[in-house]
Amino acid sequence: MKLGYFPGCSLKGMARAYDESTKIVADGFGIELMEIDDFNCCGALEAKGSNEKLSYMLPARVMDSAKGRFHVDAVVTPCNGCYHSLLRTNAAMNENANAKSDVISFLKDVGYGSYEGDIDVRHFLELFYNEVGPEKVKNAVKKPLKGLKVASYYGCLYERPKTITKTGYKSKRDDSENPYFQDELLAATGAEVIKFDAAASCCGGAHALQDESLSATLSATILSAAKKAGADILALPCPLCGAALDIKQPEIVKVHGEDAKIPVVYFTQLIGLSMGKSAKDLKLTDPISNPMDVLKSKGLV
Amino acid sequence: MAENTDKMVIDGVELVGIWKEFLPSRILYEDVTTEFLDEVKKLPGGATIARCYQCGTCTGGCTLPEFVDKFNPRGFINLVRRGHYDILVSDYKDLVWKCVSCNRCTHRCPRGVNTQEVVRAIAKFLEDRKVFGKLTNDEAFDEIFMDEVLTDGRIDEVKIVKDFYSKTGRLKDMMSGDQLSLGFKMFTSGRIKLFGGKIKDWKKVSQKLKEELQ
Amino acid sequence: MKTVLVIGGGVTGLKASHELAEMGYNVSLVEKQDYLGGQVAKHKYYKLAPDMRLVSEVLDPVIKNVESNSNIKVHKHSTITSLSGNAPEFKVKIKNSKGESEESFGAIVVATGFEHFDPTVKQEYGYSRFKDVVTNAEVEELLNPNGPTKGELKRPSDGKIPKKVAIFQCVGSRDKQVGNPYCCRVGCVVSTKQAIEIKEKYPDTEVYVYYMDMRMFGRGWEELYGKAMEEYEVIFTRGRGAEVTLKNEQLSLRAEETIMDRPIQHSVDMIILAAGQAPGDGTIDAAKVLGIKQNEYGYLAPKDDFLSPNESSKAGIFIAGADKGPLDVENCIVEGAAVAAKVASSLK
Amino acid sequence: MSEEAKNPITEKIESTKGGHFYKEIMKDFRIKESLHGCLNCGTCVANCPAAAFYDYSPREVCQMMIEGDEETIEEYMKSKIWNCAQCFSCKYRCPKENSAADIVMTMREIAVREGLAAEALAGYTRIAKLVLTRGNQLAPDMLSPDAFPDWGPRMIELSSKKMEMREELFKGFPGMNVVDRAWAAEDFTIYEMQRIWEESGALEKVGTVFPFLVDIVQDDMDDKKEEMEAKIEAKKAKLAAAGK
Repeated sequence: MKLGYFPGCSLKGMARAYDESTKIVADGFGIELMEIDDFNCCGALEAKGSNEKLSYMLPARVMDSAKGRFHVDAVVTPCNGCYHSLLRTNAAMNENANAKSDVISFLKDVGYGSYEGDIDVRHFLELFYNEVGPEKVKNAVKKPLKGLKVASYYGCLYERPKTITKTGYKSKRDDSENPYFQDELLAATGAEVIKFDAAASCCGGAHALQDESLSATLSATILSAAKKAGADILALPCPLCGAALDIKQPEIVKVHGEDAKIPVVYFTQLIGLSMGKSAKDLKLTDPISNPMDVLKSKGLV
Repeated sequence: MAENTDKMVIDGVELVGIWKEFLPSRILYEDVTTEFLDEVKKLPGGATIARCYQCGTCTGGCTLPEFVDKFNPRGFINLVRRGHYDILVSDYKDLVWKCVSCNRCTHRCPRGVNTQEVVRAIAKFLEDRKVFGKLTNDEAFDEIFMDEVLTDGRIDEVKIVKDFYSKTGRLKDMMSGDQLSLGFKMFTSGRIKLFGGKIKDWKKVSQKLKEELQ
Repeated sequence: MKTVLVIGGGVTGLKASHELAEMGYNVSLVEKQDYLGGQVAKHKYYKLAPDMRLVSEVLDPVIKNVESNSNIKVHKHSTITSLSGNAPEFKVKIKNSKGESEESFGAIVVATGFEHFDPTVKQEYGYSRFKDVVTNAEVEELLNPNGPTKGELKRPSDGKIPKKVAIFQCVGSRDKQVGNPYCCRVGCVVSTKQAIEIKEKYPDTEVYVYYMDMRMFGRGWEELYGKAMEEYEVIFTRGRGAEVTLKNEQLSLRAEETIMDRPIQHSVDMIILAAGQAPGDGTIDAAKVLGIKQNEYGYLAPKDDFLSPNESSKAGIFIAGADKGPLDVENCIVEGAAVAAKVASSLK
Repeated sequence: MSEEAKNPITEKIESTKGGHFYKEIMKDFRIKESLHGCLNCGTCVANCPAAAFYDYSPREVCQMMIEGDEETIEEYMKSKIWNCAQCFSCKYRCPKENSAADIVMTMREIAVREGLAAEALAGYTRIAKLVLTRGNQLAPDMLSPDAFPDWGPRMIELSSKKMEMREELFKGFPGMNVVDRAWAAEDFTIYEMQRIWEESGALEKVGTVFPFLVDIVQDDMDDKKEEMEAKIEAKKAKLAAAGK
């Protein structure tokens, strides 16, 4: 299977660590990712609020490019937001004839191919769980993350809404109400995955700028829930949640106190670490919330 | 309504209570109009609003009621469908915008209402009617974001933040010590890029998309 | 003996007669009116939910099957006056305008059906006080092209097409005050169907349904409810209609919008009362003459609700259809067929 | 009705559900006949004259008693139930033959007993005082511009001539030319009434609602008692003397 890798804007910017660690991990387990290097923004949540058709056209261009120019069988993205936008477009094209014809005529107008809404869209976490799985991760561990207590956080759009993710209908998808893929993968690295009841809550990241106090409250709830549960570190699979929980963390701590202070990393960084990759390559120095201290104290870097 | 809450003493008796109030009627003289419903239906994401049968699954599982009092997606839908525009504006206009798009409502809706997008459409409907009296943060953000997407094809987070702060008149917040040191860290670690990627024929695509947005 | 008496010429009785005749039994069908089809024909039902099928497509074949079958003897304008003997040899006196005659039967099927609840009892709704408050049965007649208005929904007061129509659910059902605490089972779907018919015919007319629960349990009913909301913009308000008054010479209703927790007042041009089902006079008379048990509401009580639903308390007398409790047309036909099978097996 | 023997809703009192107030209410004999489950149809609210003006809903009263949440019940007993006009429209129309008005009646009694009513009834302090001291409920004085500032300038003008108007109106009716009470009851009548208040324990109950008022009134009552009893004694002595 040929996989097209759609990183999305964030991974090329602030979430650079996620991008690079994802590539390292994929490479380490022999997943060949072909980067769709002429991708455009998926439109995130803003496009669908501005113009319905446009919100299908943007992701469709990416998928058309993946299919027509890169000839891949599936598009994989590590970003919850992009995952949502792409799946949403496919769902619309498959269920709504008008949307489909609009998209196709748009692609034709700008001289692109004829994407039909048929490419398989996968989240990197889901793909990694299904194609590699905890067993192989366990076997590949060179430096077990012994003694590291991890809270595994997923974010909203990872398996929601089921109208477009088909959760519960497609066997490969995670459990939407009680996700566990990341838990199992992280447990395989030797880390202790703690029980954490805010795993699928919303971080409010979509309003990180527009409604800072609400967003901070939501994020603080998650961060302090993780800390209260005894976690040393919080792992997640979404750059938007990363922005809300990591980059915004100093501001959150200022308002909501030290309870909300906990290092935040991408799950791929932890898996990479257990594979024996260097903290520098994995960009573990990137997060504002400073995971290096805790990793050092556990003797992991 | 004349409300006399000052206490007074007459005949050695302290007078309190509400027995001298003129009461307005609470009865809604309702003439349901579908005018607003039709309008919301046409907005992006609003089409599924008519499917709602008011079961309350959305509000029951919503992220926000715990944090935002009276946030109620089912209620917003009901007000629009029944044409209670006045109540929507007076009581809820500042709430509809609070939705954080976690999509739990849409995920669980038994009738296939795309609740998150419907709530968004309701917010947009209010915005189109200029009930806020100013540019809302969300509106500003949407505009900046879409402008950036259409022009460059990709998003530069720093540029967006900067534009957002300047558009909402809060540029000086961005110049605070914390923000600057954050920016410095981002920049020195190479996470702020000064150039975007190359996208095939973006000009043409952009042109077409801009036409669509008009 | 291979003769069966079927009492009641509604859809249940017709279906039962036809099935029995096909099996070789001689059937006498007694109907007190001078036409066949029961309430369906009496109120000129027009379309059937949920498929919006024309009633004539269903009723005509059922009647034709009976009238063209030589094994069936139809006694119109007739009633039964007495019963003697026991199964399998009953002697029944049948009375018509010409006089009385006694016949012998091996089995008796009672399919005397229901009657629409008379909403005059619910005085607060002003039925019979306000001309424009009508029942759902009357609306069936209005919507029927062969009806008095040739299919136009004309207001009884001035013959105008109403611009705003309100439909009240649960009139005379789920109501202890009138002694009918049971659900009428068909009101929800009939109202939804009528709302759609009105919207289809007059797209500018607004239709409001005041309900407390929409009990759409039948085949395709829930889907019809969804369709009414999505495609026809019928406005469903959760709150039972409470009273109807006249305000500025217009009908004005009061209800609570229970979802918003507010009382509402609403002026409309016409109010349709979704009157429920009550046991018909025919059912009560038949029970008396035949001496079979009724339940607390007057419907006929089966010997065992689960195990022998079509047998009455008396051996050899069978019951079927809407005389046992509220039922829709579709299931009445099922009942008719079911009772025929039961009769056949008992006469063997 | 056969339900008299057992009502599954009110039987719940036997279970551990609900707090003190809930149990107190459920113990009352009236509840058995006033609550048979609720369809949430809203007929009661649509008919309710109080619901048209206040944030009060008979439907909520029934729901609340079915759910039995102690906190809500307490809140209702303190404020909302006092908006009910006791017109029994809800009972008249309810398809389940419930009677929110009866429930409210019971709740009010218990609220008074349990001392929850003080705030809601505070507005009636003057009336209570007048009843206790003069045997009247209302007096022309009560309708003073001070107490009803929103009644406008005409009110000021009229109330300045109250006495003259009364005298003109009730010429030849002794006892009516007063404005601090509706009419002047006989001293002995007031004395008798006050004895009834005291002996029946009603005064004590009033004290739970208007505690400071009873203190004010008590002195007045004691004076009157002393005075009247002295008079009675004197009369008795006079009668005895005359008899002998």
